[in-house]
Amino acid sequence: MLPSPGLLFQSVLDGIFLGFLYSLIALGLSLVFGVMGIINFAHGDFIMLGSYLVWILANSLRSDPSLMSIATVPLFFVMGAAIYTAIIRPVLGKEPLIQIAVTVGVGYVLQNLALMMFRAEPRAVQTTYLNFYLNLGLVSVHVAKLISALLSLFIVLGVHYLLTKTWVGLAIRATAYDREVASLMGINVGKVFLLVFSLGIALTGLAASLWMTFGQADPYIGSSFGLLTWVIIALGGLGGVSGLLASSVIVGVIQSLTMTLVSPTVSLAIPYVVFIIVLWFRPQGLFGKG
Amino acid sequence: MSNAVLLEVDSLSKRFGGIVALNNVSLRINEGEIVGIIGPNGAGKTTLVNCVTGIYKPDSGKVIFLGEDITGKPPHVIAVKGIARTWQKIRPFYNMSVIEAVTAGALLRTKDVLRAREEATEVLEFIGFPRSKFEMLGKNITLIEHKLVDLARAIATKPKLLFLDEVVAGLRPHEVDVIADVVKKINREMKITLGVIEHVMRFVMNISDRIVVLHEGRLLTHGTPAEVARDPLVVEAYLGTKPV
Amino acid sequence: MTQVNSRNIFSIVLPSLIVVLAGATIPFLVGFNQYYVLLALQSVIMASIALAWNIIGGYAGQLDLASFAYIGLGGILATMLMIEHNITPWLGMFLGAGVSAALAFIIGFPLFRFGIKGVWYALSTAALVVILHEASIMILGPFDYYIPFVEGWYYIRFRTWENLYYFSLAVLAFIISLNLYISRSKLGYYLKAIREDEVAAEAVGINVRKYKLLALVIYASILGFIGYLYIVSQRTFSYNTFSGPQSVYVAIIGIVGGLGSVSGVFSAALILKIVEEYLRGYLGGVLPGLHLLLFGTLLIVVGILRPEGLSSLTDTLTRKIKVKVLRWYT
Amino acid sequence: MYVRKSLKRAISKTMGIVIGLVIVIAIVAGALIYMTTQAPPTTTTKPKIEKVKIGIIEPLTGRYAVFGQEAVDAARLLVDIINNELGGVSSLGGAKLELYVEDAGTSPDTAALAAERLISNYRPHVILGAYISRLTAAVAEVTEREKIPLVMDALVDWLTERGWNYVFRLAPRASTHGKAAVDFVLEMAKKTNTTIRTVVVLHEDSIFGTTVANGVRSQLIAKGVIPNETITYAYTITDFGPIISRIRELNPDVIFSVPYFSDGILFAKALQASGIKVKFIAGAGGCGYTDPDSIREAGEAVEYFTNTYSYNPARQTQWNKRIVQAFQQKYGKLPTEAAGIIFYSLMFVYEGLEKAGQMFPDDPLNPDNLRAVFLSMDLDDSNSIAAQLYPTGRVKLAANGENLYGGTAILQVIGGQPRVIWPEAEEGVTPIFPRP
Repeated sequence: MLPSPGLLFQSVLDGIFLGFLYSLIALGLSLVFGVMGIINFAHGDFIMLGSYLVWILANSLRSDPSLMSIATVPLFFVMGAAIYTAIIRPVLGKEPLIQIAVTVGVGYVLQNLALMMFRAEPRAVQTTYLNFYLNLGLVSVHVAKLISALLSLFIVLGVHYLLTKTWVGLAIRATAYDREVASLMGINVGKVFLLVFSLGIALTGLAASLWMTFGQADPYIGSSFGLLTWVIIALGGLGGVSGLLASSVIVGVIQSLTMTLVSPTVSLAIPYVVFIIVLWFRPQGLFGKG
Repeated sequence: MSNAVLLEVDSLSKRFGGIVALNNVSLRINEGEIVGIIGPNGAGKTTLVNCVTGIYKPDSGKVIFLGEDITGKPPHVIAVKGIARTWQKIRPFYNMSVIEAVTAGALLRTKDVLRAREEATEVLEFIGFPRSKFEMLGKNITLIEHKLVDLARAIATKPKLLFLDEVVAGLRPHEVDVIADVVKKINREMKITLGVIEHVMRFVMNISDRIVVLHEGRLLTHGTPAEVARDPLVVEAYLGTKPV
Repeated sequence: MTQVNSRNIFSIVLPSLIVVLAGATIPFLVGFNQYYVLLALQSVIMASIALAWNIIGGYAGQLDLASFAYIGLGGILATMLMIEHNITPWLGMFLGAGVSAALAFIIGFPLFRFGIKGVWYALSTAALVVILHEASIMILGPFDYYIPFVEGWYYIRFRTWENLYYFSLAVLAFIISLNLYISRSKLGYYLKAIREDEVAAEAVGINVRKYKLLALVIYASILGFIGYLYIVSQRTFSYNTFSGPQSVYVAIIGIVGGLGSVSGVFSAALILKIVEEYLRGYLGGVLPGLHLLLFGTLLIVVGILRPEGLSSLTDTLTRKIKVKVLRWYT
Repeated sequence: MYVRKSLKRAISKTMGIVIGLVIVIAIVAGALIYMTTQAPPTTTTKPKIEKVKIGIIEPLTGRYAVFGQEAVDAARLLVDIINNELGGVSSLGGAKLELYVEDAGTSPDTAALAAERLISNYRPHVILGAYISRLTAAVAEVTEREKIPLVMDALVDWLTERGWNYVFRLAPRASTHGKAAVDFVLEMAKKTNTTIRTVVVLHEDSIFGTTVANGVRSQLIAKGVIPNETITYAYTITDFGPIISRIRELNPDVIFSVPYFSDGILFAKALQASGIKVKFIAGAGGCGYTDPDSIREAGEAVEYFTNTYSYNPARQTQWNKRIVQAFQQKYGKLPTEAAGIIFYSLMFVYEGLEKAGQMFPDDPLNPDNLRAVFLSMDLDDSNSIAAQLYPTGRVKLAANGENLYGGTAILQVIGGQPRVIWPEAEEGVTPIFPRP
């Protein structure tokens, strides 16, 4: 049967909202990879960790998860710094395979820590102020998703501004472009790396608190984000925030459409098929320069 | 037979975005000679070698080796034809032993690993690499040793033509002399024609039969070391580009 | 003396011979206690998978995360043929190997053609597993088969585990020999050169694309062959056989063991499997996920302190033994 | 060179000798052990039986730990009751039950290892397990070989269709769950003369979810109601948005939903948020919605949802009340079906042992005798505790080990509490249909 325009429109809208959240998740990862060349396979698991933290806080304070970002962001920033100095810095020079191994190790640790502490049951936050739909005739908008989408967009653009308009951003981009030159220019590369990695982790903290407004925490959600986020980065091509946003939305919409119109099973596979094909014919990504 | 043309580069050009790295450069290298290729930074020396050895595809022009057009062929094919090169920035095999690394080169001409290893041993001994360090892993040897291994790896492929890209850069004077002797030996005893890219004048002037001078992607001049040294153009080019 | 060994078959066959003979005694030593035999069987299969990975990951240095794509494809094909058409796995396993090899070629050719390496290679292989997982559901529906009980060598399926164990042991021996052979052959030298520096490898006349593809196809066909053994040791198979986490786990064994070190990877596979089972048996109920937590930590430590992995230990050990044996006779 | 060659030969020769020796010794040793282990079982003279060993293999780690851990809790409680309150197996001279717990992990290979380990260490007389069909199949393979009766608490239909001789299942199979959900909804619809035009079947795509959903669909069709759409998803789903949109589009009167666990909570919350008016959401398959954990996590969202249960915690029989109370005292929560299945399965085993002591006094624990006993038992509330614990109050196993009277209860979340409303509602409770 043919889907109604309403349904199409609705599912595209869902996809876009999802896409913006993806872009927030992907941003931290692509920053770390783009600037430091570090391949963080534990990125998704940090979101998982954040979700549990949000769950504990929100349920004990009986308030909305999105507000918990006030706590999670700084906390994760510090944790990011700690992890950088303890685990990432030692492997900076080493070959990618070793770096991947280490971050995979971190992921394993986080996942099973969560399993040991919270067992396998999923945890959802009771009180959210945002978990309702606004009915706008043709479509209806899930407010929690709308808010998190807007917030994500806002943050992503904010980071974009930071990168392009501020001195720190200049330093970061210079480092990304060429470490030697940057350090010659008197930029403390070590500091930049520390900042970027901590920022990346902090962003996952934020993403987690937005996610928990409508999602839930279980030890394995990390993996559901992990690979997909990489797909988005690959499609976006490194560096450009605009590319990142575009590819996130594309992935979101593809998933949403296939899920509504074809089948949820297909929707899991499609992004990866697209990913591999794009990788073949545009290794620099859909929106990458070159 | 010593002046048969081995390599002929015919009006080769290579652009990177706006920058013209090679501008219609033509030169020839004869069998058996040592040709020094000099020029200030950004003169296009390395780009030239990269185009000849297939790392880059030239935008226009021809590369003819032993009368065969090899323009734009992939590096491994060109290596089979008989052109080898070393690297300005060493490309070491950290997790392979010295002997293994060189054997990998020698295997180009034989399937037999044992033969290849024996050849590798000979090459290493020939260039005077300390036998005691043959079994050492790449990550445990010094810079000059890396340079030697790099060189041995290239020689082991039994090339007719070998490009040395700043082989003595960053070495101490007495080490430079060591390499100089080795290079001469390679040319004389192994009958390998050499293209030597260099900054260190003392070194290149001392070993080369002929010198080719590149400047801003163009061929400035060429001749014997003595001629070139006297050439005002060359002097001006070097002075002109000296950082003030 | 490496020069000499590199020539003779002896140094290639001896280790696998020792493994087989030592392994063959285990069932006797444990008095045919099915629990230990099954544990040995599972360790042997895991070691085989990890050593197959060693060819693409250890020698060629490509972080392949698709091992269970090939195991699943080859294994499920062989098993289906057996269940549906009563075709013997002796044939099915080779067909499985062929199909997996074909898949590897179809995936690998463009990947290497377009120069995809490093993290992007890893990700595409990871994506391959997900795709097969979903694709299999689309084709077969959410399937979950139990291998009907048929016994005998025609099906390589038995009530007790010994026979399957011996069969797998033989396969492992072959894979060990293959690894040792490759590492001493031209292919091995070339793959290692590619792992170390692709550009430099090209420059000494190595057709990087060709040799990477060759390594990938060998690896995939071995896994396609093992697939049936893996499934029959599990007794059941489903779309979950295409397991991303398991594939990552294989790579982890390869890395913890030490890239390209046969002894290292071999012992890593055994140790991890046995530790896992010990923890399941004794702590499983108490602390869920503890063993994986330990693996994670181990992985981090190895990555930071000992990138060469267990091999740094095992290699010195094997060398010591060699030297000892030599002194004995000179 | 020459030296090296001779040397190698030397190595090879001695190596050969050494290895040869090792083998010979090993084989001899092994053979000896083998013979001793293979000594003929001494069943000729009847020994006094002090204890009966009961093994239980459940997933205690990983995704399925939720269920496995509660099942083990239940088993511990029952063994305690049987040994202390019922004084053990009287027909075996008051022999006590002894429980041996093993973790099945999350995959068939760990489950098989668990079974082998349990058997080689303790050789239980009866084994229970292993909740997840894939794990149970792996276990059954082993118990079948060793001729150890396996009482299964996994629900997927095909487990009893394998021609296995020593597997038994009291719990209602997956398709029965589907059927029950449909019967309940249609019955209520008739009672309250609610019209049902559009029906959607929504299920997670594991083999379990699919089997239950098939049960739902076939029963619907049998009753002349054609489901308008079946939506399948993986239980690892993280966002129901698109599916909600689809449902908004279809605007069904009734949704038959087979959740795994976490997806159920996600769906309930998404549906609540969407404000879509669905007359009724009937869960099937026992997982999610009505168990305390789900209610805790989903809160308001699952109010008035129902789910089929392999166990009826509110069944008003003497023993059921007693055991539920004991469970709550010991663990501080209502038993869900993971516990319930173990309740009646283990009690059935106990009553079987009693009967075996009378039927086969010479060799009561012989697997074939036990099988004969299990198949001969015909239990109802009047003559059996197990039956009192069972939703339908009747237990009689067919030749394939399946309970002929398999049936489920249906629970509804009313005021944040799981209440039994079908087949007969617990006192003071009336089913809410349709949802207000």
